[in-house]
Amino acid sequence: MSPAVRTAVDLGRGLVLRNPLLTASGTFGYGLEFEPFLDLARLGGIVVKGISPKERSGNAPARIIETPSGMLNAIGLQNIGVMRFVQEKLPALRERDTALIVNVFGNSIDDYVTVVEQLEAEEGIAALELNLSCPNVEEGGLEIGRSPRSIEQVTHAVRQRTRRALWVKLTPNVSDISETARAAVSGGADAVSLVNTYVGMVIDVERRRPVLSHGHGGLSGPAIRPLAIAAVYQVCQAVDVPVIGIGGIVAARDVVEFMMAGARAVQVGTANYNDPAIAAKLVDGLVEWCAAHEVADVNQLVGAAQQ
Amino acid sequence: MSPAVRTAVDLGRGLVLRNPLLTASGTFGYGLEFEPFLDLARLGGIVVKGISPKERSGNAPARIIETPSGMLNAIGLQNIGVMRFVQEKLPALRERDTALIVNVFGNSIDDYVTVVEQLEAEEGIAALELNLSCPNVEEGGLEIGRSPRSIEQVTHAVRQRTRRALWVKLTPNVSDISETARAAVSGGADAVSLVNTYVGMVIDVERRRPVLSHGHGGLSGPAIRPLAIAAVYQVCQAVDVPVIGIGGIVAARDVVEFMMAGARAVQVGTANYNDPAIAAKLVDGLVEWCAAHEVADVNQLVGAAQQ
Amino acid sequence: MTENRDCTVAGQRELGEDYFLLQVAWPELANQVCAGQFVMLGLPDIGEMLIRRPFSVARTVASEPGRAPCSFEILYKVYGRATRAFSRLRAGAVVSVLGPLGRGFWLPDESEHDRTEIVLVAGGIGNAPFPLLLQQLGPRAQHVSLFFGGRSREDLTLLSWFRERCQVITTTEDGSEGRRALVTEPLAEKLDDDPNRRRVVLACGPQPMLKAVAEICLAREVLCQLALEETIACGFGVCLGCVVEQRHPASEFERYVRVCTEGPVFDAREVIL
Amino acid sequence: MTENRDCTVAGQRELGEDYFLLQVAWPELANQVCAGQFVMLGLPDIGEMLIRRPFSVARTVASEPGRAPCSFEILYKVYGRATRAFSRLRAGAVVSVLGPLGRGFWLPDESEHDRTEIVLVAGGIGNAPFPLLLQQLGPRAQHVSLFFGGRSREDLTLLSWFRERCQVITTTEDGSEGRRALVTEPLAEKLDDDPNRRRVVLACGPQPMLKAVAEICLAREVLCQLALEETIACGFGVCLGCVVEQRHPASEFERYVRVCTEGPVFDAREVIL
Ligand SMILES: Cc1cc2nc3c(=O)[nH]c(=O)nc-3n(C[C@H](O)[C@H](O)[C@H](O)COP(=O)(O)OP(=O)(O)OC[C@H]3O[C@@H](n4cnc5c(N)ncnc54)[C@H](O)[C@@H]3O)c2cc1C
Ligand SMILES: Cc1cc2nc3c(=O)[nH]c(=O)nc-3n(C[C@H](O)[C@H](O)[C@H](O)COP(=O)(O)OP(=O)(O)OC[C@H]3O[C@@H](n4cnc5c(N)ncnc54)[C@H](O)[C@@H]3O)c2cc1C
Ligand SMILES: Cc1cc2nc3c(=O)[nH]c(=O)nc-3n(C[C@H](O)[C@H](O)[C@H](O)COP(=O)(O)O)c2cc1C
Ligand SMILES: Cc1cc2nc3c(=O)[nH]c(=O)nc-3n(C[C@H](O)[C@H](O)[C@H](O)COP(=O)(O)O)c2cc1C
Ligand code: FES
Ligand code: FES
Repeated sequence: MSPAVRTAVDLGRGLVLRNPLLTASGTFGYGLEFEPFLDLARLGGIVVKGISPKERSGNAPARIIETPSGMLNAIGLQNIGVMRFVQEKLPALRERDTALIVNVFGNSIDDYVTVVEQLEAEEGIAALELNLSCPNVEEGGLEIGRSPRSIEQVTHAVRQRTRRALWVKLTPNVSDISETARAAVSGGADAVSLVNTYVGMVIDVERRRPVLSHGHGGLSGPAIRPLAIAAVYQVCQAVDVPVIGIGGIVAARDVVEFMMAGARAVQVGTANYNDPAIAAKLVDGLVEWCAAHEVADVNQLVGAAQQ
Repeated sequence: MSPAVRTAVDLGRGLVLRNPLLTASGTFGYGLEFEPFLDLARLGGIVVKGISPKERSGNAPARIIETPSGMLNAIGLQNIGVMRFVQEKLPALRERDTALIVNVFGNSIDDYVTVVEQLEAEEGIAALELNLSCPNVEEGGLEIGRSPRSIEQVTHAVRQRTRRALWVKLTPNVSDISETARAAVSGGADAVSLVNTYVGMVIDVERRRPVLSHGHGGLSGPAIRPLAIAAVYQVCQAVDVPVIGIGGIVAARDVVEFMMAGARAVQVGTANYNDPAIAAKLVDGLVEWCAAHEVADVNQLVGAAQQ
Repeated sequence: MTENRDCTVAGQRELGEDYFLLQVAWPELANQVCAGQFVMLGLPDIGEMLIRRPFSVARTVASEPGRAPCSFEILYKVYGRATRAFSRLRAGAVVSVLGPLGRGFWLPDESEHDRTEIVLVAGGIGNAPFPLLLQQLGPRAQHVSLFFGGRSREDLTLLSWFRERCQVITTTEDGSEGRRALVTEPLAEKLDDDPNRRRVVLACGPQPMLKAVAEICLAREVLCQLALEETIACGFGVCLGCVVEQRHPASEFERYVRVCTEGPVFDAREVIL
Repeated sequence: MTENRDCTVAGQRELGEDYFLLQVAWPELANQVCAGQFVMLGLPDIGEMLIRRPFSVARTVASEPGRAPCSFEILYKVYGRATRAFSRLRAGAVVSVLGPLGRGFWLPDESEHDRTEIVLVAGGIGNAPFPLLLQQLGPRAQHVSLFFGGRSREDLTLLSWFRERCQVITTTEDGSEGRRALVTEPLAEKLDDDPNRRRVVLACGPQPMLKAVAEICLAREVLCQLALEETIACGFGVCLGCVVEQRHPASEFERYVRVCTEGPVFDAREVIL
């Protein structure tokens, strides 16, 4: 490891992360569960499980199934709700020396506003990430995230109520992700994160029905990485705010690939299950890659593959 | 193999295939190249490489790259053009005892009409498949296949000029594939085939640029199978015409999965490269599966997993 | 303490067709794991296996009798991609292991043991967690009964090992070993035989067997613990993928519990199968 | 005739770090393959390897001297996922093979042989197609010169085998074997030495080496054949993924030619590198 490589990245609105490695919402619990495996202070930041106004019990099982180089899930956004999050998780989390990003979701503009208002007075939150894109819950993020107009409305409504850095997480299940990215920016987003999962389904041919009780689910993992890279590459040409790349990262090479496509930071998701210390290992791997390639500052990677 | 399993499937407009196994356009050449490896008469039919009004030399290399459980390509629709196809390939193809489906593409309505008109007088073509969806060629299929209005227009224009069975092949790179499927049907399609490839990109981190000379390409293979299954499942609920399922088929189990999702027939693509005899093996595998599960007619599988 | 480690394969033995016994070197885990707990097993290259697989710890192994164990064993059946890949591992190979995980069987403490009979029920590869249980019971194991059923004789792996340590009642569906019956048949007879005996039934096996065992026990008010299976992605409680439904949730929010964390062993009264 | 087969691995030998020699049983192929032709090699389970990989046939092997060959060998270097998986194969394993494929080197016929000197140029693993070439030349091989370069001595696999059969001139970048130089240095000297000698240069190796060899030969009007590499998906001409650009296409449509079918060996004058 070369201490000479500068790793800090600026995500706008004054938020500078120690390094570009974040953990993706829903794949890192509330962060504290990973402390036996890694030092949270090694990471650029953590994005916690999506929070809704009220607690939710999620979908009936089965909720997950492996696919070729991927994983399909329909957890149904099970979470403890904003109140318990503030009471039970936040006090410990804000003691940790890492940027805390709270992922927020809802079924309506009101839901988003409710959560954000309840969080606004709390210390120790570096940014909010709006999940407008979850394909799992009926009448949920799905519709909002596919409509540029709705994206702009929700983003704008939240923007009015927070002084914090505001990220909008985009669904890839759209005809033109540049358009939805622009809608988020014009609504006031400081950064966009992409991608969320792709709508998929696996059928149990013996039982003649979808494996997941919910029917369809969201596909993540290395299978979607080429799709996510294309989305990041394209969005970077469409908007001027920082882009956070997500999708199928399992190795330092993948982090470099996302950054060269234009991402200022990345989030690692499904891979956390395979190796709960992977996010910290990727920080080391990124620094080593840069040192070996005589890259003095990770920001030099950002967009390097853009023509 | 049980001869007791009935395999014939009806794809509309009087076109009955011997069995539901087709080969996907662009992955099976002009069919004849596979004769050293399998008997074309074993298949339900073959879909030949996309034909345009004029011959095309395609994109500069590199044109392909492997991805996790998938393959990214940007061939650029290299083909010999409709005239040479009719002169050089069709005479031999029409002698073969299998349904011949000609895949057609163009950059404009005129292009499609030109090809279809030149084919109309020829004997031995069972159906036309319109590729409105190739993500590889600038100003190409891309735009047409993402706009329901354009889909309907092209389909309608071609419908006026052919008495043949007309299939429309849908791109999955849209917000709502049910909507584009309905557009194809209202334009006069007898069946819809889905999915074409997903827009993806791989970056060569050593050379700091996309691996493919074209930049982005189309993702195929098992990585996309869960996405294709979800698309087929959804489209089957939106339209009444037969649906032809495509995406990541490598085993008989996958054929059954697509049929249970609602597909009346399937196309096998990338897997032809790995095993040039796979399409025939899948016919056997499907029949064996049905025999082992006491399914007397493959049509009983169609939509079995639909609620 | 749960840890994530790359471990060396100490050896692998084939137990008849499709069954394998894999020995993994990890002394600390072998010394603290309880019967019914599991590990996540993967290959060190994440590109070869994105999602690891859960396996019960079957047994622990010491280098010499009387010494503390230095490795643990996994007893498994080849089903699909992952188990096929594991079956090719040889001594010296490296696997990635997360463990110990979950809540194992809870046993009557020694003072109560004379008064409580332990009855094990295993269906096929469901015998996997029981060797460790018998090891941990030591000499008390001889009073334990194991009802062990399978399709055929080949499914009853480690049978002679079990016979040396406890009372074994076998059944097979094809009659190739023991009674030709489902394992629940002799189990029900046993429970009816001496209905007032204080007992605890510990069961592991396919879902339909567990369901039948639970019904038999609940009907007779016999305590019953079930080792459940659900698809496991993380194994340590964060993905929320592995839930089962609770019978009497305290609130709507607590409707589901995680097999990997609250289980895999549950009281049969707690869960809806 | 090109065929697709599941074949048995007859054996595998490690040739120093990262280099392997894999022997595959397929008598018919071994008897008809020409130097420079290749096969697609995969695992029988498509789930483990979607896209097979191209490898030159390096050598053929007979069960006894004087007999017809019964198997062929592949000489390869471990780069990534596929080659790592192949390196684990042992005798008895099954691989899926498609071949023989492509157009190999074309040689001056026997009558012309006395007048035409054959010069081989290999960079690193680019030596792979040349053992077969020497086998096919038989006693004529002793007049052949092989310019064989690598980073270091370890890259010059099968060196003593080559030395027994032809004239070998070695270079390494680190000087651990032969001259410390790029292989193109002694090659250029050789060509300049006796400029009127009729020669044909056959080259295989990394792209920059091929480019340099082509320039050296074209500048001196020496015939030169290059074994090219491009990503190969099908290997038999249908995916159109493996093209290179032609120098003088007959029409815009013929701008690209397929490495797997029109190549992998091309006349240096035909292609743009
Ligand atoms: C707590 C627990 C303990 C287990 N202990 C043992 C044991 O000791 N010995 C043994 O042989 N088996 C055990 N299993 C089952 C074992 O995990 C599966 O057989 C294995 O995952 C199959 O993987 P595969 O790739 O070979 O099969 P696949 O082809 O992936 O699937 C075959 C079947 O295995 C099951 N399965 C697949 N992936 C998972 C997963 N991530 N989690 C759970 N189930 C899955 C599914 O039912 C699937 O239909 C246990 C399962 C659980 C939940
Ligand atoms: C006609 C031909 C003959 C060859 N003969 C030999 C030989 O005799 N011995 C030998 O060691 N190598 C040979 N190669 C190269 C060999 O195919 C690659 O080293 C191998 O594919 C690497 O696979 P991998 O999964 O280990 O590496 P990967 O991790 O997939 O990639 C490493 C590099 O290998 C190359 N590569 C990957 N996939 C392919 C593919 N499908 N087709 C072509 N190149 C690919 C790419 O340059 C890539 O950057 C030959 C290539 C060609 C085109
Ligand atoms: C089990 C699971 C749960 C998830 N839950 C959430 C969530 O609550 N909110 C959210 O924005 N994204 C959620 N995601 C999406 C991930 O944050 C990420 O966008 C996606 O998994 C792609 O990244 P990956 O391929 O690295 O996993 C979830 C993903 C998984 C696999
Ligand atoms: C190399 C390549 C070329 C293709 N060319 C065409 C084409 O010309 N026309 C078309 O409609 N689809 C084309 N396709 C898409 C396939 O027909 C198919 O829709 C896609 O590959 C998904 O199926 P698969 O996962 O089984 O490969 C091509 C795919 C590949 C991999
Ligand atoms: S497997 Fe992830 S919570 Fe249980
Ligand atoms: S590799 Fe498919 S055409 Fe050459």
